[in-house]
Amino acid sequence: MQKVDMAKADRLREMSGVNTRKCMKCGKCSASCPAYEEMDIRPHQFVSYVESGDIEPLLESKSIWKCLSCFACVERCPRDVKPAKLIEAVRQMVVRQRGGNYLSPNEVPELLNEELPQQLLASAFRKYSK
Amino acid sequence: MQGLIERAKELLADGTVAQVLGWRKGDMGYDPEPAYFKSEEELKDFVYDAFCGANLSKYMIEAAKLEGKTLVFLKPCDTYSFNQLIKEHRVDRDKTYIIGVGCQGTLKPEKIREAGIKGIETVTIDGDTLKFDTIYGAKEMPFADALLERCKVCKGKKHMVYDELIGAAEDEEAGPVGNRFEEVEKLEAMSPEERFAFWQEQLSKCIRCNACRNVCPACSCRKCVFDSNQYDTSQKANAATFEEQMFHIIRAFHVAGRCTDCGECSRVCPQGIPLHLLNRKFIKDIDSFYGEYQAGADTDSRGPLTNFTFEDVEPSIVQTRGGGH
Amino acid sequence: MQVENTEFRPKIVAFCCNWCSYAGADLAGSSRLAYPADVKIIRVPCSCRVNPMFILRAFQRGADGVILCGCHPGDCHYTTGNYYARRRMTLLFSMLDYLGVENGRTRVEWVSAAEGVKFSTTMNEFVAKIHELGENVRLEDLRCKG
Amino acid sequence: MQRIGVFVCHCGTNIAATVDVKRVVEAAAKEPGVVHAEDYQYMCSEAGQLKIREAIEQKHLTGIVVCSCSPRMHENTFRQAAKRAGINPYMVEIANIREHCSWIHKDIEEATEKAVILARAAIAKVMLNAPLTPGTSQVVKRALVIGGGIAGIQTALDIADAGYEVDIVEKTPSIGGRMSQLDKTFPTLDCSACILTPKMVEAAAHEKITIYTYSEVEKVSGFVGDFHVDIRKKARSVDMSKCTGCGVCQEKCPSRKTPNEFNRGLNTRSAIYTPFAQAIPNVPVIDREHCTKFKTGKCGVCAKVCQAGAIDYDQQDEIITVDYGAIVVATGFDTIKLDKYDEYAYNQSPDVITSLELERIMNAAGPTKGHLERMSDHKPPKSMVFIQCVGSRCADKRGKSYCSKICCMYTAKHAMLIRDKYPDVDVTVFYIDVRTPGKNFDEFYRRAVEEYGVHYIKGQVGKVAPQGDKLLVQAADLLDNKQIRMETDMVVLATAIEPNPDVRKIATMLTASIDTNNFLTESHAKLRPVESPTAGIFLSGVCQGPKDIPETVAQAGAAAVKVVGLLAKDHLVTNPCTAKADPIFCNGCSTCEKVCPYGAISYEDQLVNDHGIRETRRVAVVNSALCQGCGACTVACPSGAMDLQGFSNRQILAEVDAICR
Amino acid sequence: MVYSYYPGCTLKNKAQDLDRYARMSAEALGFTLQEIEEWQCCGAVYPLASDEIATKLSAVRALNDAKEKGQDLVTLCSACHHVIKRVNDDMQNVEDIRTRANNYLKLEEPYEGETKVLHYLEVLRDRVGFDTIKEKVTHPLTGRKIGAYYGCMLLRPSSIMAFDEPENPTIMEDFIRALGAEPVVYPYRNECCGGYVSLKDKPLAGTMVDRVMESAVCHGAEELITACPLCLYNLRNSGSAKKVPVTYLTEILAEALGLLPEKEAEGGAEHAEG
Repeated sequence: MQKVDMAKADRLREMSGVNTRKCMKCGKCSASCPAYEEMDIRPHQFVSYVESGDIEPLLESKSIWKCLSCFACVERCPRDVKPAKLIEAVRQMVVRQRGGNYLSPNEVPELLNEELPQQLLASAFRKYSK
Repeated sequence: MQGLIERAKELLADGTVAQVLGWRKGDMGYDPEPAYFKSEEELKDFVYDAFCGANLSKYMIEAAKLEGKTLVFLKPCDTYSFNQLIKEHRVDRDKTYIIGVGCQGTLKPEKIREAGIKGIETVTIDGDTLKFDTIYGAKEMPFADALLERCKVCKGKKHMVYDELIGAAEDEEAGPVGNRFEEVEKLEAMSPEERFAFWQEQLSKCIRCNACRNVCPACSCRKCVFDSNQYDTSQKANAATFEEQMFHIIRAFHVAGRCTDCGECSRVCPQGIPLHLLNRKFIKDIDSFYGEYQAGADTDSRGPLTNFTFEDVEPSIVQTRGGGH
Repeated sequence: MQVENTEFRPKIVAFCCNWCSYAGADLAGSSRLAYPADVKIIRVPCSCRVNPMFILRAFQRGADGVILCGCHPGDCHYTTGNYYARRRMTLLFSMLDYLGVENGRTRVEWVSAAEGVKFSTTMNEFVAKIHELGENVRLEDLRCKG
Repeated sequence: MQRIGVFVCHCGTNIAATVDVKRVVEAAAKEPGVVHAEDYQYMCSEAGQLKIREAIEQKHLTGIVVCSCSPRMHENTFRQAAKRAGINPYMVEIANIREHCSWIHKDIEEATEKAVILARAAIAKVMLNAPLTPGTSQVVKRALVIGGGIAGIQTALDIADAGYEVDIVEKTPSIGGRMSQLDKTFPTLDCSACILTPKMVEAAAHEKITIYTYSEVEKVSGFVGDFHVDIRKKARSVDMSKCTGCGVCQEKCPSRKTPNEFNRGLNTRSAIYTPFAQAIPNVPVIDREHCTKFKTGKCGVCAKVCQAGAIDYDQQDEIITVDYGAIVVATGFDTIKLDKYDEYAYNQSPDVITSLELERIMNAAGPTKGHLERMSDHKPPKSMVFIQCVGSRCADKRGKSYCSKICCMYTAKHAMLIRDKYPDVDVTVFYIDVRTPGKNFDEFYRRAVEEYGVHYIKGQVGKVAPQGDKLLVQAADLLDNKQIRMETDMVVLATAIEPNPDVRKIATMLTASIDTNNFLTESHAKLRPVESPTAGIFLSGVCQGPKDIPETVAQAGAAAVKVVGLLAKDHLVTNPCTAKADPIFCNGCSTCEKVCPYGAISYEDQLVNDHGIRETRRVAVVNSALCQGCGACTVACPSGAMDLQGFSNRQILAEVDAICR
Repeated sequence: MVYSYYPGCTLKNKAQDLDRYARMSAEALGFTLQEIEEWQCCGAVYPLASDEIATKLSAVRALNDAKEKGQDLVTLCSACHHVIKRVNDDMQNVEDIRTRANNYLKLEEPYEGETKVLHYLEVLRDRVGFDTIKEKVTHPLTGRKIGAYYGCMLLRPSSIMAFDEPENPTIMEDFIRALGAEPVVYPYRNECCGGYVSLKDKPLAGTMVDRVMESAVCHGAEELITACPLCLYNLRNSGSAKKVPVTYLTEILAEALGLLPEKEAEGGAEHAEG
């Protein structure tokens, strides 16, 4: 039995500015997504999950760490739904919760290499942690 | 002036005209009034000086119904009104003989009074100075200080229509003097509250004497819409301010695009309401929205309110331009 | 629901041309696109039928906002009517603004017969604007109140 | 003194569910002048109308107000009811308490209050109504059809068969339109040309039909029954009376580099050309933009080879003016430009084509003589992908908000034809929804799947990437929840259709209403689907909305019937709501004349008795046959002398007062 | 012409070449990049959530700095450009963000998106002109087949970035052509390379880089250029497919303008560094 959390769904809609009702389920977001194969819940599903208030699986989904915010789904969506913004909102919801960070400073030294540009660290911290 | 009388006599004598429309001396020397002259005899009371502010164009509507031609003396700015009336088929050019007369600006007697000159017996204009014989002795004041507001921003000394010119300025081609929109701009720069207060104060002075309407050459309707039972607006007592606002807004609207900015409305208002500021606002807007337009400059162009372009500004410009510009 | 007495219920007159905007309002109706009941529509054949006198009269009688809707420029049923209306209203609104009347109380909007959505959003926006401005006191004739 | 009756309609629950009709009746009954007020379930019904009639007769009513649906719906119904009861039909006013009230409000209190106010306004107005009598105007017994596609041809044929003269104006060199470009038609797979060509020939041969090809409507004035239309006959540079249609000029023409519009630019044509073999008229035109003779002055080959001496380089455009009683718009459609959809690589690979281009490729007279091949290397494809809804159903700025309606069916047709003729070609269709309402339509689509083995995958394509000589298609399979990355040889885009862009210009000339998508608006979406709200203008085919061929032909016939109904009348009853000048107030200033779009105002010297003063005055006179009742003059008039009957100053002010009370 | 210039963190550190070549070329082409004082890191990703303000402030400071100088603001790194252009759009169009950002910053005059944000390429295209560049090229890159790699951040969302056609851009190809080389158009030039996931998710980044590389190679590219240090790092270091060298677009610009004597010595054959 799925747990419906409309409050969280509303919060996600508010944070992202996405109107999930505009989706016509054409799947072009998922068709465009370069990280699709790595995702357990797919871009188009984010929209329908939020629409139906089924938030818990999204918060636990690994997809939120896979989305690149490359905006291919946003650019190509025929209904102007902007799934990437919705995924970002879920990610924000997770990292803002205590202990929700996906990247901690302790991990960093071992991930570094000589050529690694600063912006990679900056962007990873932005995306992965509070 | 003598030249004008002589010429009028000639035209009466040779039958070119049946009557002469000009100004007759008043009792005080500063209060001439429009009058018809039918004969040489009557013309001895004819006068033309800086106190002859009255625009005679509108009288020509009635003159068109008289027998024979009428000789009329028009100052440069009066000719705009006359032209506009030709355009509107209200006067009969064929029954009119126009002598364009020169004008150095017309005067406002109230200003003389305000300058403390009272009990005037005679007035003489001596160059830049006004000289008075009063019961209190001789007095004088600068000519310019007694000018009507409208004449401070004279729109030019050129006659738009005439049969002959007498005493016209040599600098006929000289352009307008001063910025006639200065006062409008000052109002526009105020806050809406200030503007509202300003107009509230001004228009509440109105006593609905209809002097503005009666003198206005553009307000030439046979029967005014405010005298019509159609609008339930006919001649109400002035119990609240709106009636005046409505009257003056609609009056200004009805003459928009037709008003030549002759300033007669403000000249005759017994309450001193600056009515020309309403008309000038329309003129300024018309100029800036639809291109410069001077009513009465010709007899055949389309007025701005009977014309349009596909690209005209939208009414929302009033909101978007902000302030009152 | 009992409307509270203290709540400001604006009176709004909407002049709509028969061919485009009135039909647009009909479409808003048949599409059930809500807008506040404060808006009352008067049908006129064309936006060019609207005399500035009508607008001033509405304000005099206590209207808080007056909106004029017509066909889009170029689409007038009578070819050119809305072009004249556009000039007239531009000048009138500018004059009202000059007299110190809040310039949001008057509006012109072009709404086609197919624009039910636009009609509804326009009316919602306009009513919101009038709520912002509050009651019309500057143009109202106190004698006519009651 | 007026005696007014008020009738409040429940419209079933449409009104009564939100408006307390009883209270409206009570409030209306208290209004001055109202002597009768009642409500009824359906005022427009026979029984409802009878109630009105009885009340008029029994209470000696002079005018009535019906509080009901929009006057655009039933004003005429109630006017006729009033007329039957013996009062002037213009003594009727409608308070629109449905579209403008009950349907948009939820709160009963609010809606009822508004309904009462709307009723009051209508009562205030009707109190000032005066009986009006319509005049009559002439009907020119000739119709104009703009556009020579299947819609225009069918409309013209039906009008002509009813015995009326009809002219077709077509801007391209031949009639035939989009249908002539199609190969086969669904769901029967008839050859398009085989069923279209006989119609074209019939139209050309019909004694009542005149066809102006390579011509455009330039200017329209007048009104229903009497339109005046300027038609520009563009210079063909070929004398139609001399040309025998032998085609030698086209063969010999040395400039052959012009993209062939008929084949959607897939190949080229000569500068002197007829668009296709069955063109009507079979007379070529010289495309002056691309003709060497016109560009450089040197050439003249066509004139040399023409034995009939038909080539005329000096021909000029000619403008003719013709009067019509009715005009039908049948301007059709085009596919949208795909520049904004380059994720499908239309501009990057010649093997990505539109469905209309595929029609030409499949057609025996097309650029590949009917062989299915890739435009890049002319090899036959082994695999093909069809992408649905390209630019249709889009909420973004790139495409169209509507469903183009025909794509699902023609894609099934293409898929089926390809699998039939080339069974070794693998065909995959990516769809969002398959929409096949229509007789034998879904069966047709199912046959494509079941009998022909076309793969249908639910999910839109995200990207088409040319890779080597293949096209890499990246899509989602929503039902299997997987991403598909497949190679294919050709991609066909079911491109959205849009009204011909020229239609906006035409709509403006006709003052016909048009929507934001450039579809012409019908007078009523359900009940008057082939009429424009502008009287005398009718709609045929896709200019009104997406349609397939049978629907287009049906609508073309319907438009023709409406035209015939109009032309069959000897006179038209004119709108009596015309302007009228009061000679007492009129200044004769000529201001009103300047804003009248119909030239309906003139001036004459009249003897006027103004409260005892008798004098001759120049006053405005309105020609009521020309006046259409816009009211521009009434506002231009400073003295208020000009007023509009039915929408008089006093009436509108009374409404304003009632609303603001 | 003097432009305010926002280099960003990486250009001051790991991608100094990108910065250096850009400045050198600018001087050669007649414009100056004036680095704004005390700029702070833009954050490298645009904060998408509607309730994030603090993370946008450094961009607003840079924008306001340019506004005060009355200059357009030029950026080079795709990420900085993306962030700053989008924040600027927020400051123009999103009232809530504008008000709150101004409340934080307490500027003398509120910033309302007045500054024009330009990418270095936009300056080359719209202000200098590719034709002018073509004239100033002294060492044309004749015969080289160069693929442009746009990535995602320059182009999307197109409504805000308004940089080029998002699905079929041409600006870098025109740029390559101006330098005398042959541009190679390949469909994956606007697909994401994997960006920040390359830190923790090498396999995913690898898949994506491989797709880009395969597409480029398949269409005949012998080298790639990019504007983004992260893309450059990722394209060079992730994935397992056959690779072609990747350089910054400013490097080939400087080279074509004859500003790299060391390249001349090498005969312009070797570009790859990693």
